[in-house]
Order: sequence, then C-alpha cells, then structure tokens
Amino acid sequence: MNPPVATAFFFYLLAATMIIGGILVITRKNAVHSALALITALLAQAALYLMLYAPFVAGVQIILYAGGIMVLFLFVIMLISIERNMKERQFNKQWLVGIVAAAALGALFVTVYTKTSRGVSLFIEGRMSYGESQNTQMIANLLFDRRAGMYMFAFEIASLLLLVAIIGAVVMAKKRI
Amino acid sequence: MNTLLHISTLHYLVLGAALFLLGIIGVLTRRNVVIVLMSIELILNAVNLNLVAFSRYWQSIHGASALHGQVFAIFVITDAAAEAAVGLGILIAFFRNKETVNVDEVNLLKW
Amino acid sequence: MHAIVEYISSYLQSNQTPGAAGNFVWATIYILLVFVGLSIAVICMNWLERKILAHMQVRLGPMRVGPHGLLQPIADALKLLLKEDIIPAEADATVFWIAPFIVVLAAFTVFVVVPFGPTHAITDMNIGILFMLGVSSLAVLGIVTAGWASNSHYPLIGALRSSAQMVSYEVAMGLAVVSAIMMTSANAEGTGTLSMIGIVQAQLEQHEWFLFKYFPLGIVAFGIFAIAMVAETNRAPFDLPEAESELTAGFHTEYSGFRWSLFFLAEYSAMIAVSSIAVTLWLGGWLRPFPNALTGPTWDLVFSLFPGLTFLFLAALCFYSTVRMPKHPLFRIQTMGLAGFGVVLALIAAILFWGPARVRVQDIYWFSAKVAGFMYLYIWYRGTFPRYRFDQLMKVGWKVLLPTGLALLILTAIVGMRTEILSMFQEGLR
Amino acid sequence: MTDPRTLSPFDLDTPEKTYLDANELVINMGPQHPATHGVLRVILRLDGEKVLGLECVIGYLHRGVEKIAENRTYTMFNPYVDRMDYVAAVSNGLGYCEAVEKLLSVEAPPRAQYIRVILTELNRIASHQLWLGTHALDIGAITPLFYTFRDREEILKIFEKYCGARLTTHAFRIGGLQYEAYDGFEEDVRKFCKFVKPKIDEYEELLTTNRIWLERTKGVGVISGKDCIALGVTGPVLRASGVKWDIRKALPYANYKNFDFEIPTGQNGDTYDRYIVRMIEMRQSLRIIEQAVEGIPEGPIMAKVPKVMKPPVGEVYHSIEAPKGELGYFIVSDGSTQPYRVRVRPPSFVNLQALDLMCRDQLVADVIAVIGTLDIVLGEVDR
Repeated sequence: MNPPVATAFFFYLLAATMIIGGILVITRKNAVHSALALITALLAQAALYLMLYAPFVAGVQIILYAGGIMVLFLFVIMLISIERNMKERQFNKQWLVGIVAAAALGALFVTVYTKTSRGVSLFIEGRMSYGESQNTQMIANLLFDRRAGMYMFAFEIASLLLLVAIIGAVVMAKKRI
Repeated sequence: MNTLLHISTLHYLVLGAALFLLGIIGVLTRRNVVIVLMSIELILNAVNLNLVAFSRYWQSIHGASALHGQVFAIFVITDAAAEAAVGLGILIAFFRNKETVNVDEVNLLKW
Repeated sequence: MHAIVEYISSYLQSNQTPGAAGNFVWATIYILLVFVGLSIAVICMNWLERKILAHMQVRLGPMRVGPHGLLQPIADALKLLLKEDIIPAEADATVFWIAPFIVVLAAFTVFVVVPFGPTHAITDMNIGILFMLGVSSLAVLGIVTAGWASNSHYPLIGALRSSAQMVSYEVAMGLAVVSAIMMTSANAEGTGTLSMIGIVQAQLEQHEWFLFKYFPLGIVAFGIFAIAMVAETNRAPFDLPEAESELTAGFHTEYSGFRWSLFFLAEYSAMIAVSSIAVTLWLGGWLRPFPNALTGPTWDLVFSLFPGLTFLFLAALCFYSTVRMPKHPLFRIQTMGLAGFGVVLALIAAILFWGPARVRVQDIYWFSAKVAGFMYLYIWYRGTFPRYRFDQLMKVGWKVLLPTGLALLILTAIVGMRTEILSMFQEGLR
Repeated sequence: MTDPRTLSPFDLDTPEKTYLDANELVINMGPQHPATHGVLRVILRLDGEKVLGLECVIGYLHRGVEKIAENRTYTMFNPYVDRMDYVAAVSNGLGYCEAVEKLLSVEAPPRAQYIRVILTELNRIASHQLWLGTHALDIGAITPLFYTFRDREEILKIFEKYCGARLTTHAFRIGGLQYEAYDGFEEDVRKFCKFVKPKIDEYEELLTTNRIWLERTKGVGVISGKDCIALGVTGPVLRASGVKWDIRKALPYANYKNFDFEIPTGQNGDTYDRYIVRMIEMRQSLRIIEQAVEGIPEGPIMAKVPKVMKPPVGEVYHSIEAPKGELGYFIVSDGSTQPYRVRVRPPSFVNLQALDLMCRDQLVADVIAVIGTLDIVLGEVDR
C-alpha cells in the first residue's frame, strides 16, 4: 500500500513550522517576536490536531491559546517596557547546565522511542482513520453525560480552578484593590 | 522511507519531545520572565500534542469513542489559561516593584 | 471537452461540499470563488457605504469617477496600491510588515466554513461555528501587533483599547452563540451540532428561525450578538480603537498605501463574516422565507425568480439614471457607461432567470440578501450614533451583555429541557 | 510619593517609565489633531486614561491683532476684528463699532440698530450650529455636522446678499451701517425663521434623547457657577452652571431692551446642560429675530460721524454677549486718529482657562468632549 503522501507532506510542513517557531520563541531578544513565533507554532499545532481527527481540541486551541492566552501575553508585554531589557544579557548564567540537562532528557527520549520489543516498534498502529463527524458530541458525552461522563467532577474542578485563577490574577495585577 | 512517509503515533511523539526539549531549554536558560512563561506554554503544548496523539492511538484500539486523551488535552488547555493569567499577574506585580523582568532578580521572598 | 462538462455536471449533482467530498480541485475553485466574491463585495460595500451615508447626511457622495461615482472604489484601490509604502524609522519593521496580513488572514479564513447554500460552502466542519469564532478572534493579534509595531503613542493606545474591547465582547458573543447552538438540539434525538450547515438544517427541520425560537429568548440572543458583533468589528458606535477625534486613526495611524488598504479590506470582510454568523444562526442562513409554509412547485418558482428580479430592478434603476443624466457632451461617456452597466446587470438577470442557474443560485441570493441587510444596519448605525466612551463600552460589555447572556443561557437550557425537567419532578413526586 | 495632582503638567522630565505606573504617561494632543478645533495644543498627563492635569499651549495662530490696531485708524481696524472669532464675525463687529461709538458719544439710528440685532442674532445661530456640528462630530456623531452646515448655509446666504461676504462679513460701520438692507431682506429673514425651526427640532431628535449622547455628555466636564465666576468664564458655559448672566439682559446694549426673550440656564453645569442651553438659545435668538423683523422702523442707517475720526482723549470698555460669551473691547484714545491701545477680552480665551478644571479626573475621550463644549475658536484665543 502506498502511504498517503499528502498526509506526510502536511505533517512535515506543520512539524517544521512548529520546531522553527519553538526555536524562535526561545532565541528572540524581543518578547513580541517570541510571542508571534509562539502563535505560529500554536496555529500549526491546531492544524496537527485536525490531522489527528481532533477538531474540537483544534478549535479550543485556536480560541483559547491563539485568541486568548497569547493576546494576554502581548498585552502584558506591551504594558511592561522591554527596551531596556533587550539591551541586557538574554541568557542566564546556568545556561550550560540547562542545555546539558535538556540534552540528557533528549537522550532519554531517544532511548525510549527507539526501543523496540521483538523488532516491532513501541506503538502498534491500528486503523488510522476515524470519522470526525461526531468528535464534539463524543467529547461532550465524556464530559457531561449522566452515565458515560466520567470527567464531570474534573470539569467542575477545572471551572473552580479558573475562578481561583481569575481572582488571583486580579489580586496580583491590580494596583489598589 | 516507508516509515518516514507513513505518519504514525511515533512521529507525533518525536515532535512532542522536540518541542518539550525546546521548552525546557527556554525555561532553563532565558532571563526574561515573559519568555520563560512562553516556554512553559511550549512545554504544555508538547504534552498536549502527545495526549492527542495517544488519544488517536487509543481510539484505534478501543473504538472511536475512547477520546480520553482529547479530554485531557482540554483540561491541560484550561490549566494553561489559569497558569498564564496568574503567571502574568505575578509578573506585573513583580515588575511594578522591581522594574525588571529578569528572572534572576526574583530573589525576594516577600515585599 | 465533453469529459470536462461531464465532470462538472456530475460534481454539481453530487450535493456535497468540496471539503466533505475531499475534492482538492473543487475546493480550490470554491476558495477562489469565495475570495474573489468577497473582494468584490468589499468593493461594492465601499461604494454603497459612501453613497448611503452621504444620502443620510444630505450629501451626494462620490459623483465624479464614473457615473454616480461607480468607479470610485477602483480608483481608490489604484491610488492605494500606487502610494508609497511608508514604514516609520522607529517601527519594528518585521512586525509592522506582518500585522496587516494577520488581520486579513483572520478575516478571510473564516469564510472557509460559511455556508452560502447546502452545498455552496468550501467545507463543512464539525466545529464550524467554533472555528469561525476562533479564527475571527485572531484578528485582535494583528491589531495589537500593528499598534505595538508602529512605536507611537496613539496606535498603541488604539491597539490596547481594541484588544480589550474585542476580548470583552467575544465573551458575550460566545454566550449568545452557545444559546443558539443549544436550540439546535431541540429535536427528537436531542443532538445538537456546531456545524454551520447543520445549524441551518436544524432551523429547517424545526420549522422556525432561531430568531423566533423560545420567544423571546431567540430575539434576546440575537440582540446580544448584534450588539457584540458591531463592537467586535470596531464599527460605530463602538469604533473607539479608530476614534478619529481622539486617536486620529487608532492602530493604523502609521499605516499607508497598500498595508492600510489591507486593514480596510479586513474590516469589511470581518463585517461580512460576523453578519454571516448572525444570518446562519438566527435568520435561517440560505433558507428562503417560509420554506415550510409556502411549499409546492408554484412557490418554489416564485421564490426562485427573486434573484433575477433583483438584478432586473437594479438594471432598471441604471436605465432610469441613464435617462436622467445631463444631456451634455461632457457626460456622454458617463451616460454610455451607465447604460452599459445596466445592460450587464440585465444580462446577469437574464442568466438568473435561466432554469438551472435559477435553482442553484437562489440559496446564495437569500444568504447575500440577509447579509446585505446587516451591512445596511452597519451604515445606518454609523450615520446615527455618537461614539461610546471606553469605560462605558466596557460597562455595556461586562455589566449588561454578559449577565444577560448568562441568564439567557440558563433560560434557554431550562426551556429546552423542560420535558426532561418536568418528568424528573414527576418521578420525584411519585 | 507626591500626589500627581500637585505636580505641574509641565514636569515633563520624569524618567521614561511605562504605562503600568501612574502619573507618567504624557500625551501631546495637537496642534495637529482632528479634535482640537484648530491649532490648540494640549499636553495631557494621564494615569492610564484618566486625566491628571493638562496644559494648553496656545499662540499658533497669533497675528497680533491688538498691536495692529495701534497702527490703523479706527475705521481701518474694523475689518480686522472679523478675523478673531471668524465664525461669529458679525458679533465681533458689533462689539467694536459700539465701543468706538461709545468713545465718540454717537449712537446708531434705530433702523441700523434693528438690522444690527437681526444680523447678530442670525450670526449667533450660525455660530451655535457650527458648534453643534463639530461638537457632535467630536463625540462621534457625524451626521449632525452636515445637517447644521446645510442650515447654516441659509444664514450665510443672507449675509452674502446683505454685504457680499459670507464669513468675515464686516457688516457694520462705526455709527451705523454702510448698506441699506436689500429688497426682500425681511422676507428672507422671515423665511429663514420658518425654515430653521423644524431643523433645530431635527438636531434635537438626533441627539437630545440619544442614550449614547446622554452617557457621553451627562456629568462630563462639570463646572460650578462659583468656579465659572472665579475663572471669568462667561456665555453659555456660565449659564449652564446656573448663573443667569447674559449681557443682553444685564447691561443691555444695542436695542436689546426692546425685545422679549428668555435666558436659559442649566443646573448641573455639565456638557449636556451646555448643549441644552445652546439649543434653547438658538430658539430664543429666532424669537428676537422675529420680533426685530416685525419692528424695523424706517429712517436713516448712519449717524453723523466725522469722516476722520478723532475721538476725545479717554478710555472706554464695552462688552457684548457674543455667541461664546462676553466679548469686551477696551479702547484707549489719545485724541489721534489711531487708538493708543486696544485690548480685546475674547470669550474663547477666557473660557479655555476652565479646561484644566473641567477635565480633571475625567477620561481622555472627555477632554475632546469638553474642548468641543467650550466652543473655542482659536482665531480668537490667539488673536
């Protein structure tokens, strides 16, 4: 069977976008440039979600991450002056240690992912295409359904977490309460 | 060649690992708090990518309605929103007091 | 040649959106059609806004370029393209360069899921409405970066204002949208949908527009959306980000020429996009008036004549103006041009009266007509209302629209689940 | 930390800080700004969007009108006063002519007085219409501008027919009028009165009960009557703060005592009250015009004044109620053909001093509304 070339093409395109975006995020001097690179990476990731038959997560990713959290980031970057900061040293003194630690972790990843049992790769792929037509409804069932909804409690806790976060953010950021 | 063209879960996991490492490097080496926070977002996203990829893998075993990974991803996104709000709030408070965004100078236990 | 015709006609009879059919060729054609149509709509909108606003304000509007200023938008576009593209010395050139494209991309991408008819959409997504809201909210990124990159006070304040405004009104907008989505699940199976085509089909199945559903809940939701969408597109009376009397031109103060025209294009396509959401969610999308009550071949024929009649009316208007043109040699070319334009419109009308076209086009016609109504409202608001102050704008968003939206959401849920709730009570009593 | 409010707005050498910290953002509005009605430059100190203080920088339109007067004869200086408040040129002319007449101890004949009143009141309506259009435009309503300009056109047509000029009319001469009213003048004025009454209702329909207009104007730029008097603020601004002071009633000049009209006052001294006061004033002006048109007597239009005016040594101060407030002329004569000193008390200049007080603790958008409601003309502020 010929592998679907289009899928591979889009995967590598998006993966490259994400990696380049990620590299730009951690190397740019100017925080706004970093934020824009991160937005690009996040949008590419949303597209990857679509390729993984997870349209709802993709939609949430676009609305919340790209449209919400990153706007918050940009807002804060504009509120604080960065001109002075840009002239300073960008990396801290332990950067070498950091790189070594990351490299160690990377090595760990490589060992795990290349590990095969009896010559077969770690993940045995089953059927790889599922209709996305009912994706949202099925997620809703998991979250809210009276019988199948096993994440309802977690969902409520998450809403509580958001409330706490809102109050915390207001308390932190407000000058005079 | 076939393994490269046939996109499997492992491909996504490798991508996730790469992003995770980038995020880790960012957190460990950058001084600018804003960029550190963004690196944390990168880490969370790497995790999310893995979760959704696992979800598809899980679906291939347990049927189309086994979307636990995606539900987890949604929870992680919620968490990221809360983290960003509080983190940036702390950043603003910090900036107001010390007029810097360097993470090295976050050396007071209280002010 | 014959094969091509065969291919086209077989596709037209397949009754699928190109996205659903997975057909790249047709998807590309549709994308081109939609984007070209959108650009034409923006150009028409530009002319219409100037003319309508002018007539509201006892002026004539553009009259010089072409008969009745019909060529004015083209002249403007030409001027904007030829103008020098200035990037301020202190600006962040890269971001300054990218920002307008972000805005335009956000404004255009949403049209991927807009259903102009049951098959006239680029694609139908399971998360259609979510996608639209999400992508249209990306425009704020472009605006913020544009304001920041200009490195100047007024654009920065404009950008901050605009981002705060758009983020706040998105909340109320989302609540109203969720209320409409809840209404889609009022069927036998109790399954709702986020798909844009699915929402319209739900209205067809439930025999009413969601505007009138659960009276007055549908109207309230529509009202919230109608207010929030004006704020979302930064139009009067919520045009604070570009309040010219305060911030000169807000976030695009430093922009000129081509880049400025991109902002302009994005603003108008965003207006059309949010109007399309409103039409799809509450006004029955592509459905003609009374699709369930007035059925039968006669009514089908009558309603399918509307597109042709509209163009015929426009052509008649052109001919009437031609007759009224001053009989002076200086106006000869203009008179001929206007007559020619009338002939073109009449030709379009003739095509629209032709059987196969008539049937396939009427969905698009009704959709566009409803959107055009919203466009007129936008112009009307601009001619009538003063501008809100920033704190008042926030007050309206957070203290009026948000609580109303929340209450509406809960009420819609209660009304939608009334049978279940009642049976639960009865079980409890028993 | 010092209270930012005690700092002068001119302490601009604060270190460059950010928008997070208070009292740092200094914004320079104008002189090239769409909402400053000319070349007014306002330096704003902002806390976010809240105004902590502001300073007006004026003089961009300074032409030295008062100095010019010292090198011109009394007659020659007359056209220059039109260039001060160019939207109410007739009022300026009236004030100057009456001041010189007072110095010469002559009085314009009754017919001239009546025509003067008609033209001045027409000019008041024109000035208020222009104010309304630009003020509404500042607040974001673009349509009233075109309506008011359409109706102001009718007034300008009357001026043009009367003296050939539309804006800087130079309508009056010392001692009376140069031109007799043209044939059909009274008919034109009557027609105008009938024409403009429903138009004023139309403006009110667009704005008076408009909720956004109410929100933008109520409680904005409040100034008390006491503060007004302390700052010397006059005109509709003073009357909107509840002080019933109108020179037409208090110190009647021309022949205003012959006419029956009311002086509208407000209670709150906010922008909305000033709007209402001006709207009523337009109607009252129409009332005066209607009475004057009915009562124009026959007779000469010019008093006996010498060809070469040499007023006796002395000084005179004469003020009139211009559309924007008290317009006063202080003229010192040394007995020669040229005035020794002319000092103009321009209402716009004095009213502008209240801007800082009115804008404190308001938002940036309100500054624009307040500048609009003060109805300043930079030609008069800078002279």
